[in-house]
Amino acid sequence: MNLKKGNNTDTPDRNGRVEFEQGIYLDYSATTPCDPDVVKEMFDSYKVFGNPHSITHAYGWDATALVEESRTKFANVINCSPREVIFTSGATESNNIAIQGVIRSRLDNGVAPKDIHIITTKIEHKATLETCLAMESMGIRVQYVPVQNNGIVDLKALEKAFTDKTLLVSIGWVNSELGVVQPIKAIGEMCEAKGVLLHVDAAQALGRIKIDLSDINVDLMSFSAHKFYGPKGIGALYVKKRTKISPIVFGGKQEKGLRSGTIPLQLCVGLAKAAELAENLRSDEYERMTKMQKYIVDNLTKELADIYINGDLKDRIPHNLNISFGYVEGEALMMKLKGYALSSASACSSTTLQPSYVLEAIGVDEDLIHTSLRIVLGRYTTYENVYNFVDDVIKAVNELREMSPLWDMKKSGVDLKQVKWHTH
Amino acid sequence: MNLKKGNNTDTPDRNGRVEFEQGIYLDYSATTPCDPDVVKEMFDSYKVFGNPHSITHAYGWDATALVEESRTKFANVINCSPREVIFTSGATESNNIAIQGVIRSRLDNGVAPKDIHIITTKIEHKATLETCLAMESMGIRVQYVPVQNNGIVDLKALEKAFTDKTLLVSIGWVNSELGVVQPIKAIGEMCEAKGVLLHVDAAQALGRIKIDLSDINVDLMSFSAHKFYGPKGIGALYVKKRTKISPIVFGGKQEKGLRSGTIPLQLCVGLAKAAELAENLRSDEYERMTKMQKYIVDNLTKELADIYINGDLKDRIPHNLNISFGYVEGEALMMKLKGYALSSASACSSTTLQPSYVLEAIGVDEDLIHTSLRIVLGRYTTYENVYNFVDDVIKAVNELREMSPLWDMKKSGVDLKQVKWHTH
Amino acid sequence: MHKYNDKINAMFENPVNVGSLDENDPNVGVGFVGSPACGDVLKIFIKVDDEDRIVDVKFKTFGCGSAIASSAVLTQKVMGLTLDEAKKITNKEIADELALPPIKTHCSVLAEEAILDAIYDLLKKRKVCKVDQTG
Amino acid sequence: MHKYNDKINAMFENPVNVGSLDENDPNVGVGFVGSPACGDVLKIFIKVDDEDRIVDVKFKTFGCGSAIASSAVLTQKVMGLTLDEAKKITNKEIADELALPPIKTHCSVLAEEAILDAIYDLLKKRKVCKVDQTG
Ligand SMILES: Cc1ncc(COP(=O)(O)O)c(C=O)c1O
Ligand SMILES: Cc1ncc(COP(=O)(O)O)c(C=O)c1O
Repeated sequence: MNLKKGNNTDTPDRNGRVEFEQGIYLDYSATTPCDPDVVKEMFDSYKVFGNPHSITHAYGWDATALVEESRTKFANVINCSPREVIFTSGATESNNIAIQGVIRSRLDNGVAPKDIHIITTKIEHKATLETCLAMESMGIRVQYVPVQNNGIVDLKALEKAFTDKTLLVSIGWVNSELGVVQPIKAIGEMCEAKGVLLHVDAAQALGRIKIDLSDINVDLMSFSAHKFYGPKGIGALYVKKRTKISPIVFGGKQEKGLRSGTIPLQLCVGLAKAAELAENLRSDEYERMTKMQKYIVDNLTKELADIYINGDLKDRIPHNLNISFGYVEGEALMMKLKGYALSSASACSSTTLQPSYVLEAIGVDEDLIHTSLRIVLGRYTTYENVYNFVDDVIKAVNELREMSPLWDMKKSGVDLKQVKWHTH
Repeated sequence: MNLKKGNNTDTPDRNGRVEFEQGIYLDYSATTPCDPDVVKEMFDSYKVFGNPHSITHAYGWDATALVEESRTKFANVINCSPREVIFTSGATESNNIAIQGVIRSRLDNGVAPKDIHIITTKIEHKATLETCLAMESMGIRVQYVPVQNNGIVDLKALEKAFTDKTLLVSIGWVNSELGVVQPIKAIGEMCEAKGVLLHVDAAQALGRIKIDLSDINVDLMSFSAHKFYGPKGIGALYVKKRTKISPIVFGGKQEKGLRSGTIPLQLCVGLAKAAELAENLRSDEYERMTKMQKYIVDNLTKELADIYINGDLKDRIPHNLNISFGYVEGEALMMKLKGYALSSASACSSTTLQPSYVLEAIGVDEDLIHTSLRIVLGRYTTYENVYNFVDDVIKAVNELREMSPLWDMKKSGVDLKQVKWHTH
Repeated sequence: MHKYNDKINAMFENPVNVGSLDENDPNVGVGFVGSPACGDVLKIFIKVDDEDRIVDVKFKTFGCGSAIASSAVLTQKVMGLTLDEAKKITNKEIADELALPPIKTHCSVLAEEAILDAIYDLLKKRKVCKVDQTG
Repeated sequence: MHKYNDKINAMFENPVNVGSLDENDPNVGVGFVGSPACGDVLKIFIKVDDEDRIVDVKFKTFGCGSAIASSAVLTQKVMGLTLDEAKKITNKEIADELALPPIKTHCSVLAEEAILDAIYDLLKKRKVCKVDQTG
């Protein structure tokens, strides 16, 4: 585990399969390249072109067979019954079906909006938060339980949040910005004890941590293929049998009536293949990422003062590091790191000029929010990439601090908290 | 135009590119094979893998560029501004966004459900009808205007259906079962005069008839790539600028906030390429299909008594023929025509055992509903296929009539309408 | 059409006993059930000998593949049976023989009804004849 | 980070006039605007000669690429100007020079504010000095 530069020459056997012409990709939580083996399998499957909904000829039957084979493959990866898997267009749609669908089934049964209470956190993905917001505007009660400063859900606060009207808890398993891993098993037990449904957004989890649905009490779980080296445009929703849920989109009643629309069979093939591959590579990748993460943390903290890792350092996936580099603005740092593709929580890197609500929610000092970088390693990251990256970060941070008025102030002992800023 | 067996040896240049191992495919309205050129272009595009939503690096910018290029290509095909095109997962989702979204924008503004009136017909695709049904259950008023016996919307009845609360008219341009073409230009003029929004489901129209959005008054139009030799899992919705519409799925606010979720860029590339190709081939195909249709109609009507073509014979696409073969059950006929992939309106061919609501709605005699076959020609249909098909149909119908008790009765002059049936 | 098993396909493609018998023959009973609007009409002809044993049987069917196959199987099953034995044929026997998909069970039900109707027709005919003879 | 044009990139990568001047020099004015919480802090130092002409200018900036580029362009623009001329610099000039994307206009606004603040600082300093001298 004590990685030293130069003594880890093993590269994953999938290296060199994807070309990275625009620099070293370190943004594997935004999306992943579709693995060439997955692309190939999808490509080959285009000769099966029937509509799985066509029941009058072999083209339709073959299409159905391929869809069901894919469903079974995927179900095996997450260890549930194929009947509990429905295909969607991605995790955004899965989250919406889960949250809106469960609520709608109660509304359809005559329950008043104000008598429906759901619980989530402030650090969820927008696909969850914006859906909850829309539900609030319909009169549904939504409670946002606080997370601790390390980004982990406060189980006591969660327990207190339940009311006798609580219908659903929706929590992301692995947070996309922080990489922290929530205690889903414990949350599942709590929900089961309270008789409350649990929806888990596992978009960032598959391929990174073990997902075994027979081992946890979860009613709904969202997935997205492009997060695990599969194609964009397909996801899945696990719906535990007997879960009461209504559709939000209407039509030909495909996918047990929960998700109407022609089933995109090539994408199903891709999702299943990608999930299998991701699960097969998972533990080796976990080990590799753990070494890389340790190398980055050890070396950056040794060489640079005033850097802070956001999110728990233990309860996180090793793939993700979210770091605040004091006195250095995140976007400028990314521009210095021209050879790398990264993302930042800085307002300057967003289209909205709003800094990260996630960092805000875990209480990151407002002076530090703009100094954060998200570094996400993945399947095609090599040790060499990591060694170079660390050297380049150190150099870039030092250069930017040289031109930072805040760094001057800090060196001369000024407490930035006491400064009266001229803001407009 | 006077096609005779044997004297049309020209085959479309795209023949032989798709293998039809399961028989001659004559179900091009259910879905189409993805054109090999489209598959190839998508396949090549997998090297661009960034998330178009990633604005901090070149992988994201390249992805955005490709998405926007695809959007522009598609907009050029339908002659609108690229800003008026949003990508969806298919026509089912497009119809849902259009209908639910327009209604939701009014509900969001405090309009009461009962003060919202929408108009559609009884022959729409389920993606429209089921959505309208769901809207009705929310208290929205939905009026189903009758269509004439030829399947064409009765413009007078439509005109009468408008009330001062009418918000939206939703009509399919080309009916998927009948192939009839609705007078969208006239309907658009009527809607414009009334100040009512018009949504057109054009899933079956693109590539078959000219779509020029600058020439008609339509506010929303749905498309689905797999209906025009593109990939499954992507569609589009044209939203005329300044149309008031709210999203139905919430998240990262992609596609102007109207359709959240990571944009599936490979599918966008496929949709655009397929649309271009379909438009380029459109008029040649139209001519070819017209000849084929005429050959089929001429020969079947010459050789077989008691056959009826459903839907207007003039206002239809030449690709589609929906025929009732009196005294012969549709599924059995399909089974006799083993070498062909067809669909039927028979209850026996559906998963629900409900016969076609479309044929019912245009007043097809209940005795004939079960005798109908839908024959849809397409890009890879050859003249030879058609010649053989006609011969085989004639043979199959005669064979089945030989074993049909109804055919015996008809021959001996019994009026089936007067028979008292022993039904259970 | 559904994806049928080989038995149904084979029976549909080469159905035995298609045809008709002389309806005016006093030893022929005709069963006639279903309706065009429901999508299947089944007509079965049975001819019995003096011991009420079925010695000939034919059918004509308007209906889907399962309906035709069920009709044919019915004719195979009743051939050689006495009327009393034929009465006991159940739809389940036919459905099992063809391994009909559940959604097609009604085809076997119709076949069962058809044979009962034919037997009824025969008995009715005889009664009328008897009345005629004794009257 | 947005996809910037070459001008912004070049100016960010090789910014001119980074550094600082002696704040205690009576001919040096310091502009200091922005806040860490807002994501940009700009500090500009101008040094004038006897004719109030800017003869030296330096900056330090905490901020995004546009903020750094805007700061550098500002220093280029004011170099050699009199204070009266420098006062007239508008954010638009800076934004135009760099072809800033609209979402980054605030960076040029901050630059404009910085130079005004520096001039103000200089004038304030002099007034204090004058008061001292005459008092
Ligand atoms: C945790 C999480 N949920 C949902 C989503 C949305 O997924 P999709 O892009 O498939 O809609 C993402 C990724 O963007 C995510 O990271
Ligand atoms: C007229 C029409 N509308 C909508 C649809 C649904 O399209 P999709 O399969 O893309 O959801 C279809 C095809 O099934 C159709 O024919």
